[in-house]
Amino acid sequence: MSNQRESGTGETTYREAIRAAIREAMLEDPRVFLMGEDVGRYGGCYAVSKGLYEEFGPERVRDTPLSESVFVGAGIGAALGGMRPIVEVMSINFSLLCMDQIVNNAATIQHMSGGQFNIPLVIRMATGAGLQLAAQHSHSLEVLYAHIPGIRVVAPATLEDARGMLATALEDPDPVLIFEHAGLYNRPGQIAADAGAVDIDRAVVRRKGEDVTLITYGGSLYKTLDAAAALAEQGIHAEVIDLRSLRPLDEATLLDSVRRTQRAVVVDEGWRSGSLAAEVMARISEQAFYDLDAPLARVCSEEVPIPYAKHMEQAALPQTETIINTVKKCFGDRND
Amino acid sequence: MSNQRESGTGETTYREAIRAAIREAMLEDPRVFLMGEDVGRYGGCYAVSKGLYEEFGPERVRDTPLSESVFVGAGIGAALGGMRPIVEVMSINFSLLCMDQIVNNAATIQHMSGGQFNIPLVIRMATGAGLQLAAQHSHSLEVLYAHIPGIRVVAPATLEDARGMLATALEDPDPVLIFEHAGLYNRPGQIAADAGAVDIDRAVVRRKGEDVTLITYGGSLYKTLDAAAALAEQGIHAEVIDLRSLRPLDEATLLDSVRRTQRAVVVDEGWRSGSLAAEVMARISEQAFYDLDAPLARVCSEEVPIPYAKHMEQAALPQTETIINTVKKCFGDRND
Amino acid sequence: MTTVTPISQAHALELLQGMVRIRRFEEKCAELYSAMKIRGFLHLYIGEEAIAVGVMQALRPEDSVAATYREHGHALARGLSMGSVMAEMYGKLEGCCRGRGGSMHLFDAATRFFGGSAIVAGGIPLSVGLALADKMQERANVNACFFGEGAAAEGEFHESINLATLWKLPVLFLCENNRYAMGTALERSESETDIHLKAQSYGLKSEVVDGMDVIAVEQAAQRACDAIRNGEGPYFLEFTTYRFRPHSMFDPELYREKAEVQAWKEKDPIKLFSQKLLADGLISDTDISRIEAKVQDEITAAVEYAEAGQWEAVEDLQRYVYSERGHHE
Amino acid sequence: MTTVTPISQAHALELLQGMVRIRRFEEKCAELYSAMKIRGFLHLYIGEEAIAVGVMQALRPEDSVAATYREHGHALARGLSMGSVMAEMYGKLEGCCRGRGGSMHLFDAATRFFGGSAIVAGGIPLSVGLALADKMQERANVNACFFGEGAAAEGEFHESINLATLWKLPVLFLCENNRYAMGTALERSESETDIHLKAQSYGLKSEVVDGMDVIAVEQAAQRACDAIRNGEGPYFLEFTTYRFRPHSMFDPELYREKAEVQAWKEKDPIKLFSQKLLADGLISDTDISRIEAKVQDEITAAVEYAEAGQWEAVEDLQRYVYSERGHHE
Ligand SMILES: Cc1ncc(C[n+]2csc(CCOP(=O)(O)OP(=O)(O)O)c2C)c(N)n1
Ligand SMILES: Cc1ncc(C[n+]2csc(CCOP(=O)(O)OP(=O)(O)O)c2C)c(N)n1
Ligand SMILES: [Mg+2]
Ligand SMILES: [Mg+2]
Repeated sequence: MSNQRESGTGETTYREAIRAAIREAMLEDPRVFLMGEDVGRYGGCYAVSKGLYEEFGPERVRDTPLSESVFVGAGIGAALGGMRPIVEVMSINFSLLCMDQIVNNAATIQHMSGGQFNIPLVIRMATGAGLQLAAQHSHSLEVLYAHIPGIRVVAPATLEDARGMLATALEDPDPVLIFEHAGLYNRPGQIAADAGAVDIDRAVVRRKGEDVTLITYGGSLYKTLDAAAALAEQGIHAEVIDLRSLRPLDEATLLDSVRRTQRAVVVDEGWRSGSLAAEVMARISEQAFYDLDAPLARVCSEEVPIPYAKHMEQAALPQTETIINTVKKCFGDRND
Repeated sequence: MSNQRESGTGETTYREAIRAAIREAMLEDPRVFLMGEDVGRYGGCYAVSKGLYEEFGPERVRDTPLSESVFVGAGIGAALGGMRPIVEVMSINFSLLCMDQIVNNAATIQHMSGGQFNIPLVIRMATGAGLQLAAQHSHSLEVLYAHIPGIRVVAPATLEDARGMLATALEDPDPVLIFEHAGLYNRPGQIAADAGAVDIDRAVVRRKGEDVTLITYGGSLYKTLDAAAALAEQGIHAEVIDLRSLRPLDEATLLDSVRRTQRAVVVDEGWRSGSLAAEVMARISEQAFYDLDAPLARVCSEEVPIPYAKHMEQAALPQTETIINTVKKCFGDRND
Repeated sequence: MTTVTPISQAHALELLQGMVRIRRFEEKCAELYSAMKIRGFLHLYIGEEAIAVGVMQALRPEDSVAATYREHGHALARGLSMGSVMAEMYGKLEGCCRGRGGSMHLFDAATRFFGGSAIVAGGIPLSVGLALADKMQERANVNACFFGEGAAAEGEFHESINLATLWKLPVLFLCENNRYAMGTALERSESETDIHLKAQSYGLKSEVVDGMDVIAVEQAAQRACDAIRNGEGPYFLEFTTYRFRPHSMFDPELYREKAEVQAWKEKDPIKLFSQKLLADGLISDTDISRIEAKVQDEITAAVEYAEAGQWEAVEDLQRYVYSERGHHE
Repeated sequence: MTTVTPISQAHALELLQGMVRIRRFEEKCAELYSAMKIRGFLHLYIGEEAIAVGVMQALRPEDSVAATYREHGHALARGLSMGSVMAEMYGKLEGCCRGRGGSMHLFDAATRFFGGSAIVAGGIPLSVGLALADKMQERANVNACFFGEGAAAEGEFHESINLATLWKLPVLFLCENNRYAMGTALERSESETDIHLKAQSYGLKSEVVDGMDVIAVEQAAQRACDAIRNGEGPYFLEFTTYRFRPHSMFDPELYREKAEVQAWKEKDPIKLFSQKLLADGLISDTDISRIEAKVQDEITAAVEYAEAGQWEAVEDLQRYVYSERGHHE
């Protein structure tokens, strides 16, 4: 059991699953190292890397100064130099300080060099709200990165994905951003002892259903599943798709489902305007228009900086209730 | 005539129109000043501010060091301190270096302070491709900002808008980002001598039509108008909407048009995935679904960092031909 | 410690009370955090009170102040009412930011308190800009900007000091060097650990000051403010200090020795200052008890105020994203 | 100038040829820009050739080089063929980056030339990371990073020097101080105009070197590389220099006096060096003519190569955004 725990299988948490994945990668490949603010002695601001410093030492678990731009840039350089860095940026909100390195270097160097260089870099960041951390720590800015060609963007929602996506990301020859929802770290669960690497190309159907497709990712998955369960009791059978990969989007899985259900609602903790939800809707309206029986709809965060007060924060975020009501509206409207 | 030229009316250019607007604002309000890299002695990297340093001196036309984050942050602070700064960031591509200040400060302080403070700041940036400046100078990242509540984002496409939006933006109590397409600076044209401030809340119909709505903004407007002209000759009468304001979006104007034409194509120089085009499509599919006679479509940039070579760069960008073909497809498809 | 305290009794009491007020307030906050009345991140200033209290003595109402997420002390010392700060941390409408900001984002227009910023070093450019506005409008104000030594590694620290020095802007840079940025010790963060020297390399006046000695702090701040008001440009003060508590309520403190914490607690600014004042005969034990009692009352009232406060109506969520006036003067 | 040149004739000729090669190549580029064969932004290095040529002498194939948008000289001196650079600027498939990068983005895996970066200071962190990889893999390589003095104001300059010094990484920082960043003179950009002193404040070794003297450059680079390979950590060299041409082809040069440009042209590194070599009797006029002729041939061939090159197929547009292999070793 403690052995399983170390390997992030058996009874574990999202946090421990990520830690186990990092540990495993470091044990397997000497080129892998972890770098970021307080990943070492402090154990990681969300305690993800706790114990790794003690196990691997300061060379491979590198505490950096507060210098997001250079340590992400150094991750790019180290990848070019033959290492396999895992760079932790504490929060996607702080990642704006290193966005230049990600967008102008990590995403472009392969292309600008005519394919001579590639950058096998993994960047992990916490994202999302719900902990009352207010407007400089709570935003879900994933879509800003999902917009950028040259990088891959993934968002594990389940423990298995938290456990298994890192290995796949590290094998990828190109930069992969992994967004971990801060609200999930404590999430408990079981992982099979033989759980392995996880595909980062494909969305997955988390619940089967035939009446409507709910498309979501990351922290919103559980609210969406709850909504689907509640809807089922009311006779609406929702299929729930977890995007997992935000860039590239797995269109095939989406379209296949929507063509069957003929209705779709997208749930996304990002702000509504210019959201990833909008992109999903655009893909559907481009390619499955004639299959739709009702307008597409979405449940996103309200377009406000996330407030501190709990009731206001919750009011700003997607909620199971809102999802349920939005889905119901897809059925209640005129039906021609 | 030279007088008209100074005031940015009569026969002028997009560049001169902006310069005249800045000049007028500085003449009218002593709180207005211009700050940025090489806006002074050099005359602005795209020569927009040429002559203003000589006229207003180094206090009001401030050359800054290469320090995007602090001079944008200082613009926010100066606005809080009672000034009306116009901050020029040479290129939206470099603005990633100051995105933290824009997103985490300019956009949030009013909200975090419970409405105690507001930030009357204008930030101008060049955007867009077409000058063979390659992957670190050519991207259209407007959607990254259009996603952020707390700021306004506008994109003047015409000389009148270039001339008139600045005054409106300066009167706005909140941060306004103005995106100027680098390919438009040389654009010549006439501006009426009495042309005044321009609404920054509303999209405008640039061409009337009843068969299909083409929605665009900024540098793509002219390609879209050319496409509409060509389509007209083939019997398809396209209405062309220039969004002008990218945040907030003027939904009413869009929906009104699409409800009439029942077809829409969005043209946007941003990359396709997570584009502003996707947001426009999402709004339409949410609200005008039952009015649509064909799938929504869009013409965006290919999802590659913009290449240097001219033929490859042009292949990556939206083109009149592509717009025409995409529109035609809206009519050619099955028609149920 | 043998010299007689060079200040009046009244002023001594004011300083002492200022520090006690912050200390007791934050001790209460820790309690209320455990009671789940306060949520989110909570960063305590305990141990560093001499800095905020000392610096504020030198500032005038027209000056501006910007601080970090560890800013309860600065807010209180600057003059925000304890009730409005407490209510903010409760997330109540009566809070200084209507409950929208919380512990890390205290703002107050009346006292020109510009936050409460939770992006390390992100508040520094604001002070540079406020100073630019002062300079352009020919106001001899000081723009005080607090940040930790961890911020010194950020690009914005560099850009800000350079610009302020280059343009001779009236910024008072105040580095609270408590030796750790979360769990990262200064020597693992900066190649040059003497922050005041690092600052000096930009060509501005820079001093290092004992941040556990409220009088030393006040005097240094006064010198700095005089120079700034005099048009000499920005000034940098590094305060050596220590946080007695964990970084935030989530910190298991794996990165420092208990003995080190203990050694620093010996330098407790409140303890040292009151001992000194007692030794000098400037105050008596009764004065201290009176202060403690007064502060206790203030805290009780603040908690009552917060408890009695209202929750902002959810319908108002969309407010304060954009200004409500059509146009702003 | 009375000392005898401390190098062999062969080496002298190599250095001279290296500089002439860059000079004539770029003169041709300017011509081709006017002829619209080259487009986009074109930043000429003319006047600064001694730096790239001198520094490269000290570097080995295993070392890495990163530079800016003004990097034709560095690319050529590092060993990229003139044809592949010229073809790149033509936008041809035969270009070192298949025409995708252009003048500002020359890359070459074979010579470990990591660009060509057009975000000021944005390339510096890459060198820090390459150095980190070397250090972690225990390779005694040097990672050379060129940037202008304008970059010193950027946050990334600060963060990079701090981290490299803190971690003792094998980075060779090479600041080409040509006194202007576009139209902004150094004294309007930096509060401390002595960049090498500024760098020194981070605690790394730092020197200022006459960037118009190729031998001084080479010697300094050698000293620096020795120290770096020795495990002493990063090293900073500031080169005083001047660009004889406008910032780019769009620059009306309103910000500097003709006389100043003229005065610096007197220090032309090619002119000074050849005069010196002639005076020392190390080379003859015939040697110079031979170099000029050889370079001329190389340029002619490069232009022909570029002219004869192909346009990449538009169908290949989507390539090189992501790697083509399934997995990378
Ligand atoms: C840009 C950024 N990076 C990381 C963090 C997370 N973080 C919050 S406080 C802190 C430590 C800051 O230390 P210091 O500046 O010394 O201030 P102190 O907390 O000691 O007062 C860190 C790393 C942040 N808020 N912002
Ligand atoms: C981050 C960023 N800001 C602005 C620019 C525009 N720009 C290109 S070169 C340059 C001047 C740089 O000067 P310096 O570093 O001294 O190098 P030099 O051109 O003199 O070689 C500027 C401002 C840019 N490319 N990147
Ligand atoms: Mg600290
Ligand atoms: Mg320069």
